[in-house]
Amino acid sequence: MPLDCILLVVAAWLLIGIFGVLVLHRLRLVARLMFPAGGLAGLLLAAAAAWSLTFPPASVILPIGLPTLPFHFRLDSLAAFFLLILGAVSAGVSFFAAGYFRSGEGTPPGLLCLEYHVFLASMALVLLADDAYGFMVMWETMALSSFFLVIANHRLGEIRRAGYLYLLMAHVGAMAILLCFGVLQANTGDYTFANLRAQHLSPFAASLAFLLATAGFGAKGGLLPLHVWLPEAHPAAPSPASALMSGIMLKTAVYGLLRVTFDFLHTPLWWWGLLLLALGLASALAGVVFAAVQVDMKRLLAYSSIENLGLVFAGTGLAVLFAAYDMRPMAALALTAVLYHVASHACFKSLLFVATGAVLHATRERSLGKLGGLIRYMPWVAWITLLGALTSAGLPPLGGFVSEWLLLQSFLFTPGLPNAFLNMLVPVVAALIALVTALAGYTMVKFFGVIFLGQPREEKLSQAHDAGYWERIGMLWLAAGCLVLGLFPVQVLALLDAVTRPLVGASLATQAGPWLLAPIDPARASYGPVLFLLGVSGCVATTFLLVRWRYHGRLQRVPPWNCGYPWRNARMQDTAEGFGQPIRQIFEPFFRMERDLPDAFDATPHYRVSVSDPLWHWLYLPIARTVERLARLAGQLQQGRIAIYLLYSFLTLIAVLLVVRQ
Amino acid sequence: MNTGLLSQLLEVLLALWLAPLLTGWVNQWRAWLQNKSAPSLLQPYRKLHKLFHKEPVLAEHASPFYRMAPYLVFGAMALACAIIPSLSTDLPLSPAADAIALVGLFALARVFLSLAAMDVGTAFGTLGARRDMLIGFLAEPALLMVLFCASLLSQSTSLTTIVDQFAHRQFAIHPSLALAGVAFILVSLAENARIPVDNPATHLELTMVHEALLLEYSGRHLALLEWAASLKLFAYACAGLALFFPWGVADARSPEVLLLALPVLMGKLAVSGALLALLESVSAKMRIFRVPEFLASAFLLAVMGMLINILLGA
Amino acid sequence: MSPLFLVLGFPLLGSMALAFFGHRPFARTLNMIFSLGTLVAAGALTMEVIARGPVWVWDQEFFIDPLNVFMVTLTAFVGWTTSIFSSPYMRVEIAQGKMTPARLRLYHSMYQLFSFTMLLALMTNNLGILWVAMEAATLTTVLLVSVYRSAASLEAAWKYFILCGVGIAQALFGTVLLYMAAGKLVGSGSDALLWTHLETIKGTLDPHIMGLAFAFLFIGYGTKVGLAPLHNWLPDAHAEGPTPVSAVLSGLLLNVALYAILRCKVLADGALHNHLASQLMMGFGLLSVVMAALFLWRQKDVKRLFAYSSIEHMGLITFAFGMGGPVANFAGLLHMTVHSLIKSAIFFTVGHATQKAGTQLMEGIRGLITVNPTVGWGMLLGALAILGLPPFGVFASEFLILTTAMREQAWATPFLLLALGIAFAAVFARVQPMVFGETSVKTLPHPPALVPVFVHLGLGLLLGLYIPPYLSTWYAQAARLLGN
Amino acid sequence: MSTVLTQSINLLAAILLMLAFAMLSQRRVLSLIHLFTLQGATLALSTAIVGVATHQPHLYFSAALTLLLKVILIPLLLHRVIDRLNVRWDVETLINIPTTLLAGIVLVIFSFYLAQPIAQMSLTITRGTLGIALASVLLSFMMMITRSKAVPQVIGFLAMENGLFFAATAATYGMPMVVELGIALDVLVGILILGVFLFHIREQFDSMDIRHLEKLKED
Repeated sequence: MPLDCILLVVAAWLLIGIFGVLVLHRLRLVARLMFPAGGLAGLLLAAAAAWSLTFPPASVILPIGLPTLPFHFRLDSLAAFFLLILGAVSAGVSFFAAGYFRSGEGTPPGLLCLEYHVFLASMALVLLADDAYGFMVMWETMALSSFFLVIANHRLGEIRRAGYLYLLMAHVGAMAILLCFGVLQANTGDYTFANLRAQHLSPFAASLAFLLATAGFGAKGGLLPLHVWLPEAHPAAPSPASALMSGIMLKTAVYGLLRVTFDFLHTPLWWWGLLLLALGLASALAGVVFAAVQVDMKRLLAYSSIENLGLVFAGTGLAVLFAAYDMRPMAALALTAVLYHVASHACFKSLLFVATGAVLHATRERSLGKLGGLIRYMPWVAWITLLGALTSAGLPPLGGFVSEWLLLQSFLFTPGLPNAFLNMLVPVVAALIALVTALAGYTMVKFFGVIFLGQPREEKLSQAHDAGYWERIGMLWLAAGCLVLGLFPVQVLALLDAVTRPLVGASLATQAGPWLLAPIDPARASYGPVLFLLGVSGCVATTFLLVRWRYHGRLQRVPPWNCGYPWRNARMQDTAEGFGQPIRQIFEPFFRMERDLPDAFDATPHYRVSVSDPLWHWLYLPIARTVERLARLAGQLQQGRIAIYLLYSFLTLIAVLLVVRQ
Repeated sequence: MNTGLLSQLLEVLLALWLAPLLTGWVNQWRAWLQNKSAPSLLQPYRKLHKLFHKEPVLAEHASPFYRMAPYLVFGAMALACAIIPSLSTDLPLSPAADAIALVGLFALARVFLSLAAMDVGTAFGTLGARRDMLIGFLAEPALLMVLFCASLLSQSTSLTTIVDQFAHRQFAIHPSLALAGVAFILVSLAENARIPVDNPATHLELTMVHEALLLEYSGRHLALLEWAASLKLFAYACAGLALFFPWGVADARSPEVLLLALPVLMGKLAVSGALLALLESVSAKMRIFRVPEFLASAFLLAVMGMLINILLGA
Repeated sequence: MSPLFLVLGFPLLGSMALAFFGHRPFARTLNMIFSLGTLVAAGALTMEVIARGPVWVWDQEFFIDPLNVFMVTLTAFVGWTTSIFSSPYMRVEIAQGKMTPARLRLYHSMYQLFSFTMLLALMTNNLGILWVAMEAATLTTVLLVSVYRSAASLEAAWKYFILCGVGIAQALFGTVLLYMAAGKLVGSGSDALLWTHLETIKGTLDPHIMGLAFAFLFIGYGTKVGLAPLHNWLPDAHAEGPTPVSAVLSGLLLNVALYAILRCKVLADGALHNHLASQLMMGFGLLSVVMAALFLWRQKDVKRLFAYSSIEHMGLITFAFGMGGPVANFAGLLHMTVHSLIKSAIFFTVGHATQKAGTQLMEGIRGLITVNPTVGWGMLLGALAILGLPPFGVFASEFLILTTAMREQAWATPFLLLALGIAFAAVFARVQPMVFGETSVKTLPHPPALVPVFVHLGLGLLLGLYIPPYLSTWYAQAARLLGN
Repeated sequence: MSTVLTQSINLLAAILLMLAFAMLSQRRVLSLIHLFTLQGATLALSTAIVGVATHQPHLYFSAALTLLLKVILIPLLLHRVIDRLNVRWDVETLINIPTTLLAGIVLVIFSFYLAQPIAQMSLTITRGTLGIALASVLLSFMMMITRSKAVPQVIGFLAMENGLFFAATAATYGMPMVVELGIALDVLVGILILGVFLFHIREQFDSMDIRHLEKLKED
């Protein structure tokens, strides 16, 4: 029943998309009718998914696809959880999009509507797919539709390059996934997930499958070193699309990895967990360090997505580690942390991306160096964004903190592992996670502060307008998600239990009432966000009232002190570059920096610094060069000479005859 | 429960009341150690009172955020003091926030303060915000690691449980805690804007961090922020004392110890305040770019502490 | 009278008629009508085969089974859509002064004759006639490729003629050997070259002779399929001929040549009792895929680019048939179908694009989507489809091929995947700037015929998502005929 | 009687092989055409003899067809072409003829090696001829590789066809009639088209040197 509802929603999305093409250029109709309708469908999807968490898994076979392998769909709790996120978050983004798309965006609005809704539908079907063919079809459709969204504004060469890189990496990743399924089916020739689940592979084959899954899903999830497409593609897309890509699409990678690791492979090995942990932490650290030095607001958020997905993968690694040593409750805790982070990242990252969209529309500016002071012109956007930024920084009492709290808790229990070497890693890993979280705070202060606070760095910023009603609705919905995840972790955990139990076979132990999050035991660790919020707000309110009551509420407004320097202007504020400078200095080995410094006698001094990812130079460019060299060698075989061509035929003939004669 | 509520209330009020005193005490000691004539012990109270009376002067384009931040920072610090078991471990608010949440609370305050400093858009505010966040992103994980050292020993991240265990357990020497203790001192110096990281008594643009953040604040807002800074120092001091010298803290089983706990705490605070002043007097302020190294060593010390904890199986 | 004679009669009649009227304005329509007639007749033939099973006609000289009836339909269909596309294309060519009436007459006449030879090759039961038809197809296409009489087209046609002529000569030698092997059993006479006849006695054919015969046949017809390293004529011929010819070369002729190999492989498998034929096909298929992927990397000319892509796909299909077995054969047939449909659709859009841009060099073709969104989208979707992105049918067949390869020839999968990845990177890097971005192309006076493009793409899409049951049983029957 | 016939077929096969070698090393276009005519005549004769030996009347027809096509029609055409193109006295620069001949000998040995198992089991009177046919096909192939002018290349192509025909008649007593007719038609049309092409090439490139035909390539 919930499955039918969900398939109906998917069909509705597809219909909306097709209808969008029919009214290709009628912007108002598309924006005010199609997108809100898509959003409502998303809400319905979320409701159906939440409802289905209480049902046993249901499946259905549609008579399309390959004749020997029609599309199988199955709705179990893992899929339902991700569908819930998909529905809820996409609803917010769709509402926002209703007010976002304007004319002159390069691609006609109707086409955008089609791409957008096909993207949504394919994501839903990826989560539902229960056979390898259906999964791959949906997976690649998802990549393809989002590719079209990325290059919506295809006139910019930079965007085209981003789109190319994105689709290429997506395709390479998909090949790895396909190979992974090939290993998983263990020569039975049956590619239904039911069969993959039933196979018991040798440790070697299982490891191979796991590695392929890590590569394939890692490429989608921005795992180092396959992350290079992400900071290019996410900023290039229109903001609602970026929001969907960062907020939801990346999560399908997590879904896939969880599906393969916990559902298909029954006995994980400990080093898988270690590998995932290492890769995840590396991505997290690299992501946040790069985020801190970005000067483009959407690139900053894209790198921040790498960081968050890195944390998610690290958590998954920990869950694998626990599962490998058969520490089921611990695995459940780690997995819960992972899923929680997935949910909260989906909320806050979509929120932040749509916020950048609102800023972009109001100012036509993406570069942090040319923004500033927008809180005065766009208060709605600013205050809602603040909530998202604080969540992203992992501050209590919001959603991001809960997941980080759970993650750190699960690390603290790692010393129970029966492997001394792994135990040694715990402090290092926990420290790295703490560092990443703190750096995320740094990045978010930079993000919010430079865009919304201070004085406008450009004249035109004072013309910026606040978001419209649709945009506000969308943003408020997403912000509500951040708040709910932050304040009601106990209730969310109750939902998550239905997801983790089938995967690792254990529930979290005790629950200390509805207001206190205590996944193990209240004496060991507890966190009560509502109480916390009440505490803070109580203190604040009391202080405020006391100050007003005891003293006064007078206020005087004057121009700020100019430090005795009358020619001071808004451009002299600290820039985003400046904000990133300490990070550049401390984490110098991470970057490949090119700097032009002026010398003392320059009449027109210029300072230029460009920071790029050294992985390009270490990994990707050499691969491209190798292929180029091979291609040149191959090209030399074909120099236009007919005699040479005849010689090839002749030699081939001789060779084949020799082979035949043997 | 009643005693719990009582001790909780007592703790908050005590913190609010004692925090400026601790600041004054440290200042006094510093002056003595530097052969200056010391200000009165009550000087901080007078200053706060004066500031509260004054009319705040606000930059004309400052946003509501700017006015909101001092209250929030103050509230956060007050809550921090409330959840650190300084007098008793029987605190009803304590389950709401464990060690990780405490660090999160400090981070929350820091983020708000930094953002507020950026709001006016003068060069100094942003500069201060950047430096403060720089210190923060290294100090916070280090603090967390220090707390984790204790957590590993007590198998809990709940502050009350940790202190409970440390206070009512047979005395044992934990080498990991020694390392963590050193790390904690380094972190506290950085977090509370003390020499060698920052100088609370200077407004020199090349060096100031915390003062740069407050530069545009005045009147009651400044008063709240100053008070919050005192509270922070107080909270750190209490946290350090609770972790490393947990004796004399009351618990639910023996509420009567609460009466004894207060003088014990005052004594411990007096000693640590004097030591802080001594430490500040004997060290020199360092360049801002050496601060990451300073904090990184704190961070590493704390991690080493955890490692030793696991290596020695303690 | 069997519809078979209509299938052959329409194009033959058409070629004669167009030899006289090919330069008239109505010739383009006439061309379409004859092609449509062929398609209708082919449809009728298909109905008959579906209803009554394999059909022998004219003293067993013609033989229709599910394998070739499917290819006959495909050939007739693509032949028809290409004739639709050809009409406005040629109109522009005349307007641009590239085609004179004489050449146009030659073009139209040879187009129909070429259809005739291909259909003859597909439907004949006599391996000798098969050879004759293949050689005739070469001759007609040589004339088609050289129709512009430019230096480059002459060079391409010369190479095509010499290389394919030599290749096809090897095939004749192979046919002679085959005849020799059969003649020892059944005596000489025309029965000895009838495939259905040989098929029944394949187990008793002399393995030595059959080995040699298959080697020659494989090299011979393989040259026409464009298997590396025998492929060198292919990019030149595709690039320098008129685009409709490139479309049918890639979409049909290569298939027909591969069909010839398949028929021979069935016999060789039966006679040799080993996997030699399969191994040869897999080896050359894999080599073609890899080489073509590398060649793709450095292309500048759009038609050469897609010509190499055809080599890649023919390699993949050959590899699939080499693996054999019901699934791989099914996949090979499916891949043949979708490759024909999509590659010809791509060439249709490429034809319009080159006419608009006035050059075949890709750096001169930019931003099609801004000038003519349908052409741009057609090319982009076609390219994505041919690169194996779902939900297009190429993905379905590649999925089946790759999964079968993983099961049976695990060693080959990394090579295949690597080559597919390189091909993706290469082709997409070149197609994307042609489609998107600021434009350099102008609009043309005559609107392009885009219905064929989207019909082909639509069919390709359909085959990726849903293969109708009768089609899949038909494929399955054909796959069974090919054995393992 | 039949041994004489068999021996004469073998003799003609040997002559065919020798002609193939001669063509491989011949520089002059005109001589090449003469050699080709000679090859055609040998082929026609051998076809006729096989017909006599095996009492297969359709081989006479085949022999007549060969005579008409390869001894009269095609050489005539070729003569016309070289006259019109004014290349009658063209001499090609072949490098390293001894090496080419040596390679040719290797090819002959290879062909016999290939044909050996077939010859051993063959029951026909012409058991050795398959190897020779194969050898002459491969030698013509090699000749095409070594030529850089268009006309000699075409002659090489035709010589290869001759080798094939020899294989068809000597090894299998001729193909079915309908096939043979088809092949003959293809060859005829092919040579006509080639002839037309030669003129076009001459027109375009002012030369018959196919080294001008190297513009289409990968770079």
